[in-house]
Amino acid sequence: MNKAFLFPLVVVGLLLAFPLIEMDARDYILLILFTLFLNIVLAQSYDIVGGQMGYVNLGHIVFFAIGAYAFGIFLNAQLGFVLSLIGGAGASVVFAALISYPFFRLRGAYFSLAAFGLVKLMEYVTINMGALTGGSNGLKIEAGDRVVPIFYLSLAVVVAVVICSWLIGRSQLGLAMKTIREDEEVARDFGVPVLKIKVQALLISSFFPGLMGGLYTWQLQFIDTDQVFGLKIALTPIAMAMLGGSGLLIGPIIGAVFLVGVEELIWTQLAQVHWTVTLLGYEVDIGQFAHLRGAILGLIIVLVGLFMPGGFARLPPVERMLTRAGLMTEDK
Amino acid sequence: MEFTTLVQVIINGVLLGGVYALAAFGLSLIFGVSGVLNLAHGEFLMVGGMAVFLLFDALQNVWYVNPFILVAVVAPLFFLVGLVFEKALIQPLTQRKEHVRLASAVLVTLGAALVIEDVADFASRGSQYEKSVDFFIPSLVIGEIYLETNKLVMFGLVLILIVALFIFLRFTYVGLAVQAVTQNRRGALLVGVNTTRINAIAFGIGTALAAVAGGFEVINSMVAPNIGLPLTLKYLCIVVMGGLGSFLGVALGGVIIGLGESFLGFFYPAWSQTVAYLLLVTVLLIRPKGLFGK
Amino acid sequence: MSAPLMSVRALTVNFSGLRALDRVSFSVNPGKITGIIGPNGAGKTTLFNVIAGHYRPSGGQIIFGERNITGWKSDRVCRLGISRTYQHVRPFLGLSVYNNVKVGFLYGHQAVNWKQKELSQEIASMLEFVGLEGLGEKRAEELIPLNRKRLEVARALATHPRLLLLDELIAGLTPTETLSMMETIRQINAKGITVLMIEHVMKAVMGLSDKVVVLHHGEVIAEGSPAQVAGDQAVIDAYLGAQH
Amino acid sequence: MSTRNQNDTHQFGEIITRRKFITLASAAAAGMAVIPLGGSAMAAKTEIVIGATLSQSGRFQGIIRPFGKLLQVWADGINAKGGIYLHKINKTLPIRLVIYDDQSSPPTALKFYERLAAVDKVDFFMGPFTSFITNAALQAAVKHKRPMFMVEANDSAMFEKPNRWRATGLSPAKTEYTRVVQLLAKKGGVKTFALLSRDSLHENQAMEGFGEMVKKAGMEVVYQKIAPKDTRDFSSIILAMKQSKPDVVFIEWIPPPGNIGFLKQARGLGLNPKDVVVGHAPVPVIKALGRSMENVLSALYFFEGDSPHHREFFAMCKKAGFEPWQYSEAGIRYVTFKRIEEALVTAGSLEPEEVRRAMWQSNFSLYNGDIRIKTDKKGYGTLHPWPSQIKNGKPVSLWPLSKGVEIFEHKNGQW
Repeated sequence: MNKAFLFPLVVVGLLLAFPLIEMDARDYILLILFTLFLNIVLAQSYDIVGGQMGYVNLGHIVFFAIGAYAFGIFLNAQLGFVLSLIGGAGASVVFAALISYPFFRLRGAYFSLAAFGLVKLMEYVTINMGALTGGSNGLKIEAGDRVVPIFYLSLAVVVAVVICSWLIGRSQLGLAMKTIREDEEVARDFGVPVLKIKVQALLISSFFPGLMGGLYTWQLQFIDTDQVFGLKIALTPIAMAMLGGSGLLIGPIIGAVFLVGVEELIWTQLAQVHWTVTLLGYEVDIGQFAHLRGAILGLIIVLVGLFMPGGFARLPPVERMLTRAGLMTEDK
Repeated sequence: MEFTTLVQVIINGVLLGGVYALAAFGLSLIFGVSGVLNLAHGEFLMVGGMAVFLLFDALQNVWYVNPFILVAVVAPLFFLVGLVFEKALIQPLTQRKEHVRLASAVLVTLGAALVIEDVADFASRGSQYEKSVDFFIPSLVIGEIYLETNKLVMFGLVLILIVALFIFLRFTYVGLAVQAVTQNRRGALLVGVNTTRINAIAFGIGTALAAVAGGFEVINSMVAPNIGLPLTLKYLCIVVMGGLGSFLGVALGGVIIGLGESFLGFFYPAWSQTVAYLLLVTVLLIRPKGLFGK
Repeated sequence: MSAPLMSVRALTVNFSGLRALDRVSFSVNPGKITGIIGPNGAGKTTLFNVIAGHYRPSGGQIIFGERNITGWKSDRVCRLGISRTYQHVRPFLGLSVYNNVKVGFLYGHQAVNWKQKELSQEIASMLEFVGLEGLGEKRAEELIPLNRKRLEVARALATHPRLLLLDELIAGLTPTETLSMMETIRQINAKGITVLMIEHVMKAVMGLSDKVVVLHHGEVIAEGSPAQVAGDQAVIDAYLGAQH
Repeated sequence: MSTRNQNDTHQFGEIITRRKFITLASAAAAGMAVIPLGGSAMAAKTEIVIGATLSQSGRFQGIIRPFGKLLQVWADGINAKGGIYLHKINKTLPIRLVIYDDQSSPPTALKFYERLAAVDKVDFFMGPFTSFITNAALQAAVKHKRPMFMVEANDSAMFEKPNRWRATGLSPAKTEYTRVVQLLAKKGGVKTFALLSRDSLHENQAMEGFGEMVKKAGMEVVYQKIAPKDTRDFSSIILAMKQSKPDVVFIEWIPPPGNIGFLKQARGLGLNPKDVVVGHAPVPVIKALGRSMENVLSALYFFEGDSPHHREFFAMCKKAGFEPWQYSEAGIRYVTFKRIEEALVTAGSLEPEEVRRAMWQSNFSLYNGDIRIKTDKKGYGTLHPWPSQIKNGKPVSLWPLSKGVEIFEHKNGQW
């Protein structure tokens, strides 16, 4: 048990100390880490419903978007930062409560698609409610330099979502969610109050993206619907969770670290390299192929879907390594 | 609203809905047979449109080809593309447990969509980002009502394709097998249907239909690398609204959304693009399995 | 003779025009084993699914104890004391054997606040009872078919049922396995749990049941002790008809 | 990608060996990402580092893709003369550019501007494309106190609050089509206008401004609507427009999905106004409509002429591999280059505060004095696009106004 806590504690400790280091690139790294935290929170909270309960919620980003907008609206109404942040998350949970009953009448692909449609629906509703949201003019809040506080706050949300997800995994609620994933009809036959469990899971999973949405607005200070409802933003965290290992606590984290890491470390760097080769008489600059990162990202996602349905974390060697480090939480 | 205006709005909506239904048919066929939501469907539409554009552009100075003929040339190629795509990416998933298959299919087809979009984006660097062919036949004018000839031809082709598809599904062995698999996969397997082959054929047909729709887009409007996912989503709305696997539902869903967009476009254009998603959610909440779902 | 534990009265189920059950009536006596037999397609599994609350019957009533449970949702039926196994076994494949049983304990009956330690002991003894000792940490999908059936029994028993519905538990087992499973059913019954079982294996039904109900084309054509039923002309016709 | 000056080209231009590449890549993978490849010390300045992001992928690549090359052409031109003379430190310093791809996304842009400031230590920021992305990028400028010339961001949302670190060359979005309206008013013969914009910050403001100017000029707006960004079928909008009987139809839509669909369908559905104004008509639009584009009005960020500035601008575009009208926003870039050069020369040093002040005080003229480039109190510039009309598949500029009115022909519904 000690071993299992040691590693995360060390990581969080190092992250806590990092902003204290004096270096030029500090804020740049903090921004990358913020992107990472954002994705971990979205992927991890998605996985509460998507991985533990088996409902592939393609509309998870809506909670984030509602959090982002509600935070901005509350902040501009002079509610103060803390209240606005809580209000943003609250709005997201309320929205989850509103949609939970009707949406959970749907199963499997129908649920996923209706949720996916909800992303676009809410995007247009947001645009057309200009009086509240600023419509396509965007929502703007007071400017300021917030890189460091944002970093700590988002780290706190990451820790919270991971702990929450871990507790759920060990709880009676978590067991019920897993039975729903395995076979909803049988779960019900054995007394699991299916609807109640599903609603609880959705409410929990909507809280964290709501919080993170507020932080995102606070950070970017000027948001529009493209940024918070965009289809790629909607789908990447889900891909991350599946990539790392859906249903495992460590899975979404691995997925997010991997994708954000690949993006930052390899492509940003490779794009700076001018490695010219002569190919069939043409001068080809290899560096420009760094612009194909979207394709390579896609390819990785395809390969995982094809060959590793359990994600990286369930690959036997990785699994052994994680088990040795005590990071492989039970999901049976 | 005057009567002629009403007629014109309805005609616009139906013509639009016909083209929607065409692409959505492909998606519905694929889902019905393989149980896979193909998130790359819109990308095939986009690439199909690009193929028509590239052929048109390359031939333009040699001899002027009617782009509709190019659509007919491109469609069979995309049948093959669909076969290969299915063989390589979808077939390995079919044996998995349902919720795993759903998740894996999302991953695989989404990944494929990203790859296709990004490669198209990258390939557009040397040329133009939006692609559209210059092709126009004067419209038919009856009184105050304008019938765009391009769209009429498209609608006619859509009808022919749909009838052909219907005949194929009703009267050929492969077609009957496709229906059998759609209705009951295990049962079809038990009576000796080669489901692997049927899957591939359904994917081929679906992809070819997407490419045809892409050709229409390039004639009537334009295609660009980033149009794929939003279109996929709209077609998914149509398919799900009609009821997964129901062909009648798709045709009706397409026309309903076409009409909805047409009417709102006339009065409140700002809401016109919301129709599909609003209807999707509303219909599912009232009938959780779509209009014609079983 | 005491009042029946469950009585089914004129139960009718229609599936889009097709009548799957037609005014089925019979009763299950407390503490006994009741068998249901009938040719394929007679509506046996449909009967179970209606009792368990999968679908609402088109007509008729199900009375359990004092209560009319017609149309209850399956989770409520389970908590009231009716539990089941499936013809095609359906354990939670991705969960451990231990957790499969745990679900039954936690959700399957009313208001028991388990202490963690007590619960583990209960689960362990339950696994031992059905013959799965030492397999608790395995995933259900790693079990052989026989053990999957045992797991289903354990999960059903974990809900502390008053009535246990067994759907073709014995079908497909080897003769030795059959004997051991029959023994298990007897032991369950000996604990005071009423059993209602669908079975094709005549030897088992006749050997275990106190009473047998025969379904044919959705109708009850005979009801009585095994010996009575075996001699019933309608039953013989039904089976012969089914075989030809 | 990064573009680099000629001095650097000598180092980087030679083929990097495979091993070197692998070492680089693995070093990067090992977490060295943050350490700049050619770290510039804070000590004695040897070059002027200018940083920017360009949308080289994503939605906006179609409009601004070749500007990376254009930037390089500009920098090379200056460096060929040895660089820019900074009188306060009495040195002539070459320019080095550092450019990243912001993928048409604000958070990505913010991250890269932060990197440009902290890691690449640029002296001067060139802004990205669109207000949303610029606003995100501006945070880095303010925090690190580096002047930012906002190349393409002129929406009022950016200018509500004063901010000393930014200025732009463009006039407010609402006044974007001043000269087009002027031309139409002067030519006469049109009275009623139908306006449509894509639902987004910039397009909406430009359309609103267009409508206001039309009314001020004594003409009438009979249809004004906003259409959602994904609209591909315009049939019903066109029908409604048609019923309002406009003389002029104006569509403001930054592609894609573009205004191609609108124009094609307008042609098919018999919307035949006296004039059609297409706010953005890049090559794909002209190509897609073919002969139907004849006499369609549009706007260009330059006009034909023969001043030294004209000659320089045309030569730069040629070197970058395109004709100016193919990427009309090149004109904005050119003004930007001139403003930056002027600011640096005036400041005479690389002290951010001095460069910033010089950027704001800028006041000189371009194109034979046709535009005076200066900054108003809010930070707006004075650049409006000039009207043009498509003739034989190519925009012909309708400027100066007197000459423009002569060349200008009404479209008269001839598709």
